Amino acid sequence: MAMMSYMEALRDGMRIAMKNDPNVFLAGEDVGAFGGCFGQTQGLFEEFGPKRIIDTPISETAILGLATGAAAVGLRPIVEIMFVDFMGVCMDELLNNAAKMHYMFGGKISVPMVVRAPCGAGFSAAAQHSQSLDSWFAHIPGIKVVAPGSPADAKGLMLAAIRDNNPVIYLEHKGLFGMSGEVPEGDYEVPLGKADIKREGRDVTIVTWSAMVNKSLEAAKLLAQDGIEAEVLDLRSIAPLDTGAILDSVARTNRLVIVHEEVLTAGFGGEIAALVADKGFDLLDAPIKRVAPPDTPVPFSPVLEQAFIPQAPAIVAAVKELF
Amino acid sequence: MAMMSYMEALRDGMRIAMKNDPNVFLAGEDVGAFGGCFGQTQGLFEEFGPKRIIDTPISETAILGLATGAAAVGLRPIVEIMFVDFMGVCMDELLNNAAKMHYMFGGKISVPMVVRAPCGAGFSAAAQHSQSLDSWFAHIPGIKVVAPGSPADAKGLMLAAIRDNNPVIYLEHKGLFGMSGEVPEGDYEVPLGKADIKREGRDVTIVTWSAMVNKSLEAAKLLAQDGIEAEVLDLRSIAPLDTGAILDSVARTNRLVIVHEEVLTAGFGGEIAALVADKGFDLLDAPIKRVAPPDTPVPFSPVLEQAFIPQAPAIVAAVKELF
Amino acid sequence: MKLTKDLMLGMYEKMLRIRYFENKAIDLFAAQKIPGFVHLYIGEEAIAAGVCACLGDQDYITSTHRGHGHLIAKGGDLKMMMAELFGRADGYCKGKGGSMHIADSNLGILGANGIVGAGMPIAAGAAFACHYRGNDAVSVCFFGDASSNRGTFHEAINLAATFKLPAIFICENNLYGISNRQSNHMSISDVSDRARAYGIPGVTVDGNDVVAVHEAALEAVARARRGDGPSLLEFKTWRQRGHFEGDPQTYKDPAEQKAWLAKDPLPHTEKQIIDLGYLDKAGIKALQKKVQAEVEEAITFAENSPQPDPSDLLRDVYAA
Amino acid sequence: MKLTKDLMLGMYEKMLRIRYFENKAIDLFAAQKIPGFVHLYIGEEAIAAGVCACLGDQDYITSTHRGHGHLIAKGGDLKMMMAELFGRADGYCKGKGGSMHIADSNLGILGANGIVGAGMPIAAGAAFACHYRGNDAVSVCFFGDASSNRGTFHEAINLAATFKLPAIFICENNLYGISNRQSNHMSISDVSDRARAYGIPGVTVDGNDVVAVHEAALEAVARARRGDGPSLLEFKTWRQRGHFEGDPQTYKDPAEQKAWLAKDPLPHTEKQIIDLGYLDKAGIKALQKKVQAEVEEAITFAENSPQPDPSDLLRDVYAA
Ligand SMILES: Cc1ncc(C[n+]2csc(CCOP(=O)(O)OP(=O)(O)O)c2C)c(N)n1
Ligand SMILES: Cc1ncc(C[n+]2csc(CCOP(=O)(O)OP(=O)(O)O)c2C)c(N)n1
Ligand SMILES: [Mg+2]
Ligand SMILES: [Mg+2]
Repeated sequence: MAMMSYMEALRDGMRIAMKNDPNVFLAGEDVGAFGGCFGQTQGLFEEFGPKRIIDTPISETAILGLATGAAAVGLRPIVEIMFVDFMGVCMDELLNNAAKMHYMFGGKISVPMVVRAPCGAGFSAAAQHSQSLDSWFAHIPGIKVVAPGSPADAKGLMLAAIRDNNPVIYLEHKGLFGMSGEVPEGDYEVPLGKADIKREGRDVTIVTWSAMVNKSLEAAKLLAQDGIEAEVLDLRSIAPLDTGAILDSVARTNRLVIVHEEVLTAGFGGEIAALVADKGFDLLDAPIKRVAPPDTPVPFSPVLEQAFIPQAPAIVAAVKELF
Repeated sequence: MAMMSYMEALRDGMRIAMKNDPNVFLAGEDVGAFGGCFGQTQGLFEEFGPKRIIDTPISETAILGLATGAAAVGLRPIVEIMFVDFMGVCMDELLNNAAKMHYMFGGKISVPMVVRAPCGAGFSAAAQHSQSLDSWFAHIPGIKVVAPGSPADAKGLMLAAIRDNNPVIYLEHKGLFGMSGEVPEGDYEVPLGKADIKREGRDVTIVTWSAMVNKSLEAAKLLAQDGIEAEVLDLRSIAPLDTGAILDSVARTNRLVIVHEEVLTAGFGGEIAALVADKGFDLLDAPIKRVAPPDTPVPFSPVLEQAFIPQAPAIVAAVKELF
Repeated sequence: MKLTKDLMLGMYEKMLRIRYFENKAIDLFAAQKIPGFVHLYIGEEAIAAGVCACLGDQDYITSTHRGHGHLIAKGGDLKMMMAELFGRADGYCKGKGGSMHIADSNLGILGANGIVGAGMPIAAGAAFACHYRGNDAVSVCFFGDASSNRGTFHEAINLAATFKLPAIFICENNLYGISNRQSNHMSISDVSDRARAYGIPGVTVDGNDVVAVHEAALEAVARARRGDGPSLLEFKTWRQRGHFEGDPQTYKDPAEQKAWLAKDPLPHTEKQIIDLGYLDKAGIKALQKKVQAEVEEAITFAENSPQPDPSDLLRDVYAA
Repeated sequence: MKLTKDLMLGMYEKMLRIRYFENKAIDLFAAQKIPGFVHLYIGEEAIAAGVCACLGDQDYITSTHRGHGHLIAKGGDLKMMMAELFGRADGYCKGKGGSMHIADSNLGILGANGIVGAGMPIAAGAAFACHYRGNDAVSVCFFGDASSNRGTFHEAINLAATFKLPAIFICENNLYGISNRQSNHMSISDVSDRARAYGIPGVTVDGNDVVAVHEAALEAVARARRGDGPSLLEFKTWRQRGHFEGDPQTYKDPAEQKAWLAKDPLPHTEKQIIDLGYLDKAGIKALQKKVQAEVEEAITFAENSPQPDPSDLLRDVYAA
């Protein structure tokens, strides 16, 4: 174990995968000597050189196509889209080709690629540089979607994503880059599609992922002071979804609150609520609550942005409505 | 009242709006003399001429930009994207500009535009020409989303959409183009955000929209034979969502089944289930069921495609699980 | 330059295979044995045949919605293709893809594509892989005149040019995007003029003359294999049929259609072969018979192939 | 051509306003009074000033992430701009937009834009509206060298050229996209070479000489107003600061930076004004003082403007 930041951990995952497999390369805007918009790729250019760490033109459609074409013929690209907000620029390449080629072609071509996309609000980066679009990706059959909420998961999910034989969207939260934590040394994978109980509790299940894991743990502490023991289930992957873990936890707590940073309507919280309202209906002692930002673009003003992002007190309040 | 097809009805809506407002124009690929890929715009070129019925290059990003820029300075564009599957090509223009300009700019610029996009499966058009992406649009604050399921709604929603001061996605289902029904003459609007009870029933609420309305009515007939009276609630708009109508109906029936043509996971059905599992929890006597295609791309083979699309018997089966 | 007998006959046979395959597709679509959309390549065969004669199995192509010709020219199996058009279990994609979505990884065919312009960045990606591996394989991207207005054209060629990738971008200019005349979708007459925007060679060639096509392609492919980067080749041609089967083609001028039918690439190639003394009329007939038979076999194969099982719906969404 | 005194002083004053506004923004960002990203235009002022001097309020512009200069040159209010950079309630966007998202519909400013290349199709749309209305207004689109690699560049210019829309596409070539040198993001040295792909005029001009900029823009704007369609103008310039405030700029060659600082457009313009006898040194100083005072006022206005109320979060999502 070593103390590392979330950013160092995901970089370490990339470094290990690149060392072990010459087919892995990284391409994106300013990922080379500049080290990435937030510093995620610092040092990789020096270590692996311009052949494997590639600065691209500002051409997200070409970047996704580069990954799709290279992966379809056997390489293992990692591409960075500087902000997940920009995925709209290259959504067609993901939706209609990368995600569907394996199926459309009868299973004869596979597309092992990772798309890294920084997401999330909190920096007054405003409406076009602060979004979370998790549920969009989860709605595309043929791809996998991971959203680590801790340094250890950031590294293990990165290694698993790079080695998966399908397109994987790796959602790295800008607000977590500086988070530090214990990270296992060397090579290990966190399996895609396995949730993790970040805090055990008997009274209510909080299902969450990415930056909202910390917010939920913060809320759980506050709740404990009032004698409510919340279980915090970190999905880590939203596709595949660990439905078993969700239902098992609700079976123990009989109460469910879902917390995410995507805007509420048609966010992935709806999918989780629907799952439990069907398969777990008889387990429930209370309504299912969702805590998420309102249906607005992300505002620039820090005052407004803080009102936009779900905070621990709002999670506490939602939980208390269930008792 | 006159008998008209769904396609004639939506065309009639465009024609009336264009006659009454010189700021309304239509642009898209082959919408001119050719009359549109499915014939939707037949006759409009002859009636309004090349100034207002505009054939564009194959440039979906430019088409959405054309609409956004023209709308931002006071025109009322209708643009056609030949298949909703292609929205990935121009999603950025919708997500990051058209939808957000009003908010980002403090309410000082508005963007009154309609994006018409044929959706849906059933023609062996395969994975890139058969999708439904309803929930993606519903997840974008700042736009409205309509999905008519009948000729009368097709016309009234078209007129309301064109006159709305926000970007509106108009999802026209390819499988309904030939559906005929009674359509009021002349100028009328179906308000955005108002659901419609297409069939009354006391035993179960089926919430649906677009092509699944007919499938649900078919299922309701079959259920009636077994003494189950299903209420079929046609949302017509998914954004804004008529939450009141959904909760009122469930308050009467105490049972809910949601039917849509989008793939199940992260489809808009999750949002509806989440709404009721929260605000309507105490109204429910049974789990909430969703009937939707599995999480696969749309297959080409007619045999597989029929297995993909939700059919009446599957709806019947889902309802019966609740009794 | 005088092309060898093997080369000429090889290209001609490919052209025949495409033409006969698609002539049958017309009837089979009309007879509703082929579901969905069918976009025919009839009249443009010289391009696929002339270009793919420069390529080996290690080389890649990306194709379009009008893909039968490219696939057949790159060596695609007629039986599996026809079975796929029928949507049968023995088709290239087990019935999941259809006419617009056929690929063959063993032949470097990265797929027909239903999204106009989507093949361009994918072709750049395959070219990147050749470059990354340091072998001398190349990647060829076919697309139409109207598709050259997609942003993907710009981004993919700029990327390939900047990285000097071994890619060849091939515009099949048949003067229309569905009903939209070139003069109404761009303001230049030669798509090859766009090469200048990337500092790469751009040439315009008669796309109905397989010899001219092949010579232009040879040069571009050699350049790419040398590591000198991409080229943009424009081949002027004509779509003899509608955009898709069922298109009434009211937008076409009958006189122009007639003039282009007179420039049909097949008789033209036959004449070249006879003039070169490679075959006499009888030899041509024999070759035609042979290819006809192949196509008939493919149809029989497709007819006899079972429908997919509904349970296949859930297979192959994810790779293991 | 000899520009009038009013014109020269007007452009110079705009340049001063941009420079002083941004010099203050540097300190205010460092002092954390301005949150978020700040991309400065310092060194490129001659382009916005020279171009916008051809435009009236009825004309439209689309801007970029580096938008302060365009907005000020088009007449943007310094007070409301600074208040917006502060995120305050009296800002142009009531604090919802910030530096990257300022618009002014009364001045035809269709917004700075955080999405590289997104302004291009929007500018084409505004140009279409001018064309549709048959007035002689024009639409000007500013963008950077690296943004010209986005598909939107291709699609928007092709559309504008095909429809002969009154648009002027203005590339501010400062040789970098963030850290990425032009030679590493495209394979040509003059972005104006891309005009050929659309059959429109393309010229490259010194972007640090406001007179040269203005003359080139005048011709393109006149052409657009005449109904002869779009032009592509490339202005070579240099970003004196980092890509955004906080960028260490390790990718720049200090010698090159020094050489470009010597070509700073402001002193150059001052010299032109003095040589033309329009002002003496004292007159220049007086003008500078006046603009300094304006900027100070703007800052005071911003400082005194209230924070938005949290309840504003839910306002203005939809237009009534
Ligand atoms: C992104 C996208 N836009 C539109 C279409 C619909 N479409 C299919 S083919 C076609 C015309 C293509 O014309 P061209 O590129 O000249 O090729 P051709 O059909 O003439 O061979 C169009 C508009 C599509 N499939 N994808
Ligand atoms: C679609 C998109 N891709 C990437 C970015 C991140 N980004 C912002 S500015 C910039 C560089 C733009 O360079 P250029 O167009 O030359 O303009 P300059 O900054 O030099 O003025 C990049 C990559 C973005 N905002 N939008
Ligand atoms: Mg064509
Ligand atoms: Mg630049």
